[in-house]
Amino acid sequence: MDVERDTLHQLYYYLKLTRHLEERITSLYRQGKIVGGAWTSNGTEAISVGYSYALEKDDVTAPYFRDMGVFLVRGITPRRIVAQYLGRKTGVTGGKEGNVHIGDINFGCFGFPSHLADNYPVAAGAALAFKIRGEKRVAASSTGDGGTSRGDFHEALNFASVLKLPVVFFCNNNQYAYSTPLEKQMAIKDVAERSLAYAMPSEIVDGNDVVAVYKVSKEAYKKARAGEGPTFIECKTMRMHGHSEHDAAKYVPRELLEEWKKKDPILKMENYLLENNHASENELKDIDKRVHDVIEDAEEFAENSPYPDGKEAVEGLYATPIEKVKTL
Amino acid sequence: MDVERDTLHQLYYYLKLTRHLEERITSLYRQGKIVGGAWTSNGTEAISVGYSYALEKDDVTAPYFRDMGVFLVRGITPRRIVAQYLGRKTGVTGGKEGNVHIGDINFGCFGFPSHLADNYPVAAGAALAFKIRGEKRVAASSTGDGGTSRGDFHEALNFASVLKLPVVFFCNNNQYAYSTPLEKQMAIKDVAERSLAYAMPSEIVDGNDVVAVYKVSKEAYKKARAGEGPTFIECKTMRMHGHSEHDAAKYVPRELLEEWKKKDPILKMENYLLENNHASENELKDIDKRVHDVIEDAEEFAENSPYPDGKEAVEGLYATPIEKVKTL
Amino acid sequence: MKEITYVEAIHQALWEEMERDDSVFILGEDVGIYGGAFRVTEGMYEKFGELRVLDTPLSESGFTGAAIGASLVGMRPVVEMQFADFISCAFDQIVNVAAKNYYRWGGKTPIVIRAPYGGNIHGGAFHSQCPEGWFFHTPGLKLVAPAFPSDAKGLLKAAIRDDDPVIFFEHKFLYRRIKEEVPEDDYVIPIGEARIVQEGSDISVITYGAMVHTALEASKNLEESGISLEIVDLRTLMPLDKETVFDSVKKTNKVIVLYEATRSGGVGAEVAALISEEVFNYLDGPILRISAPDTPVPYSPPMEEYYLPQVEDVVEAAEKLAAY
Amino acid sequence: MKEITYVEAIHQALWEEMERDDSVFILGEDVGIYGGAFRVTEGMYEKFGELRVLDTPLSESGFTGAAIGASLVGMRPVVEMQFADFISCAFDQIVNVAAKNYYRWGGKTPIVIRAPYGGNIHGGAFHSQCPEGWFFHTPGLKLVAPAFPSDAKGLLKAAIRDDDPVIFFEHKFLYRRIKEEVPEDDYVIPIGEARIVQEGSDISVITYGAMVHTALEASKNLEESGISLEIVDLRTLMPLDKETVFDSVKKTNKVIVLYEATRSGGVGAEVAALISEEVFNYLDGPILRISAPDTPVPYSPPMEEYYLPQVEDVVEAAEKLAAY
Ligand SMILES: Cc1ncc(C[n+]2csc(CCOP(=O)(O)OP(=O)(O)O)c2C)c(N)n1
Ligand SMILES: Cc1ncc(C[n+]2csc(CCOP(=O)(O)OP(=O)(O)O)c2C)c(N)n1
Ligand SMILES: [Mg+2]
Ligand SMILES: [Mg+2]
Repeated sequence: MDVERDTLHQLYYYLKLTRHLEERITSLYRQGKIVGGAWTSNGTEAISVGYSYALEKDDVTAPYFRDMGVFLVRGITPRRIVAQYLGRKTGVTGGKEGNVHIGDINFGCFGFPSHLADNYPVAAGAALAFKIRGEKRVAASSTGDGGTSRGDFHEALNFASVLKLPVVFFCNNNQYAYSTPLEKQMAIKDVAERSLAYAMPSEIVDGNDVVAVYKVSKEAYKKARAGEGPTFIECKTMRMHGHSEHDAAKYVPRELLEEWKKKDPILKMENYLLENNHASENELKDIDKRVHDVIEDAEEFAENSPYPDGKEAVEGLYATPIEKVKTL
Repeated sequence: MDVERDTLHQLYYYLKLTRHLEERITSLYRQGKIVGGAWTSNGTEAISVGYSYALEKDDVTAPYFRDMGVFLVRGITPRRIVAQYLGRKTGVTGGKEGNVHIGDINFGCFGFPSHLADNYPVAAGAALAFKIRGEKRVAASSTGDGGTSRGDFHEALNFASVLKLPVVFFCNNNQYAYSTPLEKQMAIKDVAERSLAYAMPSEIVDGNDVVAVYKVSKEAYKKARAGEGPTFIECKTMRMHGHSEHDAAKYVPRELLEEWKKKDPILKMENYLLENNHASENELKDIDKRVHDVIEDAEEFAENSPYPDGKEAVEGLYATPIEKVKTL
Repeated sequence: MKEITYVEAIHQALWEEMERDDSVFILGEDVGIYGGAFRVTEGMYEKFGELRVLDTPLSESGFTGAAIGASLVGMRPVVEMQFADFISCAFDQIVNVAAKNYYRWGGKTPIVIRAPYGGNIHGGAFHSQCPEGWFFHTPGLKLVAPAFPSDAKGLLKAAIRDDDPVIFFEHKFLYRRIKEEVPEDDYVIPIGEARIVQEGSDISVITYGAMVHTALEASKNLEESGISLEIVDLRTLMPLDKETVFDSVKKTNKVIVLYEATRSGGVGAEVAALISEEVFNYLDGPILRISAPDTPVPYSPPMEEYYLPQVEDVVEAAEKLAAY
Repeated sequence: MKEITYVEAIHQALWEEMERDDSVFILGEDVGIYGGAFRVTEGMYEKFGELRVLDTPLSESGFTGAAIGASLVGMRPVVEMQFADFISCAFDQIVNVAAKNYYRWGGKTPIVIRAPYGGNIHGGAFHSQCPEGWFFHTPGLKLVAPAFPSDAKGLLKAAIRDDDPVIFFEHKFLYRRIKEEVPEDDYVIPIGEARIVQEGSDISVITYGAMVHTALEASKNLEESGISLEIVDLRTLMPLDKETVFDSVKKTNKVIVLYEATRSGGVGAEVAALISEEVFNYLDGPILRISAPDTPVPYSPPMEEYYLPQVEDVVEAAEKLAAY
């Protein structure tokens, strides 16, 4: 599959945007401006960017919390995202939710429920709807290596496979679930082996190679759209920070981090673009500049945004409010 | 593995006891004497009898509802079982529970919670206890083909495999879950393929061959006891009745039943014993007589047993009652 | 109007909604070829096809999650739990995903979960539970629990058309035991409205589900002693129609809360708490509660009878309260 | 006696019980090498080894079920939920297996589930929940929810030694925010006993968990206006110490039920219902409830503040009730 120059530039843009936006969030966290927790997808951005960029506009995603790239690629603006982190009214959820617990149906992004793997059956259900209605749309969902140990993972993959649903499941295998290394999480070598239990085709891809992730996703979506059923895609990568900002991750061997540092997805993409003449130094600089400006703007916007009113807490429980009875 | 003559006779005895006890229960059900539902393991008795007879006294079982053979082999008497079905005080649970929702820790039988596959993690936990305490005991658990689609199945097998626990999981693959045939339950051909997701060794065995089930179980227990970890054993069979007594199972092709009728586990065992001179006609007759007598006695006992007092309903909620506060 | 059973009313509502709106579909264990463990979906597989009457693998969490996902892209799935008891396996998807979607991020989740619940069928601890209390304590859900065929039909239609997740508690004991004339045309009973099923002057009995019929029988038995019960059938549990409850209390000044679920916490406790908080001044006596005790549902008939609220329990409580 | 924090008290209780009894072991996500998300099990992996401080795969239902199985053969497992919110994933095992084992078939299930719960930490809908109400409505469980370090230590020991499944609700907000002198030796606070943490004469505030501290602060603020609060800390939620609650009501004749969980159903509703049923005659006014509203827990600080019961809410309610 040949990937167009423009697409490559966009992939690079979103990689950078994801990295720098999350870095900015981390620094806001350190300044005590983010009242709740903060996680980043640092070092694993190629996964969320690659798989979401390969989707069509009409498709839907049911992401997890290391999927910042998905929200950005789908079109949720950095302004709304930073405002979300700061608990402002202009944030994606108007202050109702924090950090990456985002969802916006207008961009085909389902909300992320903290409970890992909960979004897997939800994605399968969206795919079921597409199948029932005969629409050529697909659903994509992801979770961590740890998330694949949950029952909902099993029930979703089984369901999707029996019904040959147009859904693609991704696993961000960053080798740790909080402090728990892969070998305490599963007895298999590759997470992809999990898919054997469902006779579901699987792929293993270098999760630090955004172009590879993009390509393998695109192929899987194509099959799904053609009625050939679901695919499970394991993206191998490494979590380069602690589980969250307050975790120093002492349990991770330093050498492992050293080794993976060299495989940084942004570095890799930069080299790929330059070496193959897919981009010039200047073009990359321009992109960096754009990223920088967008983030500056987002932070300013968010910091100047108002907090919601306290009593908005009791609004919007029901989509169909019951006139007769005020519950609150 | 050579199986001793006495063991073969016992296997035959329990096969017959299970079959005829359940037939008696069915007839009591038809007479309206059983107030709740009634299920049988008809045609699949070799599984529960085989895997439980291969256990040692100290081992434990976490069965499911087509495991009548387990209760009998472990030593729960037909008297108490029939009384259980009739809701009598002398039943296994004193009337608190009905039918096959039996459990008695004195015989190493955990109660069966209706929720399919719930007992899989429970069995893994008993095995974990054995491992922590360095005891050479094993746990066995079983569920139906349908039960393997549940999340608890996944979480249990993954847990057991990661921790190399001395537990053996059985699947009574009788090709239907209520009205749902295998191909609507899973996309794989053999249920045993599920175990690939856990790097767990598996076996497929003729579930109608009690000696085969016995042998394969014995081997798996041996490995488990030796610290070599869990095994998953798929027992292929066919559900010969409806899901329960009120289900005519019109959704099952008649030819399938015809075909499997010829493979009846009792017929198979009879032929095996006689053809190999492991038993004489007379010996088998004696066993049949014993079975008949035990069941007659059990029914009489049960029918003559008193009902519990209504107010026993509110007794025995807690193992450590709280003196100060009467909750009820 | 034709007399139909409670279960037929549910069947009718489903059928009509499936015909009316292509986005309605049914999923669950054995709902297709078999027509459902309680035959609620009989004939629908043949009529609407296997994708709209979908037999699922045995995976409550999986297919409930799938219903949620389908609803997020515009479908109106109706999930059948084979028994309400098995809803515990889908608990997380219901309370954390479905219930919170709209509040958290505006995700509309118009699913209906049908939960055949309740005892008196000698089903034991795993086929008799009344799990509504768990969901009553979960903001974001709507809960309905009809006692009559006509309400069952109208409320199920309302539930399907509602844009929020609704759990439809249908009482197994009532399925084939009560009949009623039910309009054959399309009608909706609004969610959130209780109904006075019997006017009375001395004591308000606040109840729902199968217990409505227990209350009605008790009321007959009390005619002799001249005690007049006003029976309020909540019909919708969440959101609760406080107005109708309070109006009744203001009129009778005495209250019995009658429910089949276990005693502590749950709907019955809330009804009592609401009354003691908001219309305390109208009370002429303690708020009595009649419920199942705090144990699992026992199997043996004498025990189950002792366990479940009986007509005599209501009669006794009413006499006590009347004399207060 | 040394002053220690609430979280240290829990750590101590666990450590001492692990030393005292070989059958006690800990399992959950990241409890081993990492020492737990809230550092409750710090140092235990090194001391007691990887099998007794067991890092599990990410599978709440699986490891809770495993704890149940281990307990059935004589162990006393202590399960850690990383956040109480994730207990929903183990719901079925808790309510249908653990809670019903003993009643159904005599299976003793001495497990403890530690559930770090509660809000006020800007955790949003999935890291702030108070799920005790679900389990309160589930017969067969015992529930404790200490408000002080000394109670936390004594109750956790009692929970571990108890032969029934106990959910230990430890309030995250209190972990490092309160200190108290706690006996260094072995002691047990019996399950099932409430405690009057402050005697008073005008109004009984029935509460538990972090709200005990809210009540205490409100009480100080009310000194000026001369309103005296009696504060009852339930400590154990199930079984509930009705006697202590009723005695307090009989003394003050006025009641505020204060809880952090959502309003409808649950523990707070039951307390109100019990009082209105059993000591109605002693009441000189409505039973007021102060709680979170019926919504998920919002994230943004002004919203979360509005959502959670505040000291001023208690003051206001007390003034209103005193004037009644
Ligand atoms: C069901 C559930 N249990 C516990 C948690 C708490 N938790 C949040 S992230 C995490 C580790 C996740 O590991 P993994 O799935 O590998 O994703 P990663 O963080 O490595 O991307 C845990 C245990 C959760 N979110 N959901
Ligand atoms: C979690 C759960 N959901 C639904 C049921 C209702 N139910 C009882 S048996 C059954 C079918 C079981 O099929 P299978 O696991 O293949 O066992 P079999 O009956 O064929 O032995 C169903 C759906 C249940 N017991 N547990
Ligand atoms: Mg990971
Ligand atoms: Mg089967």
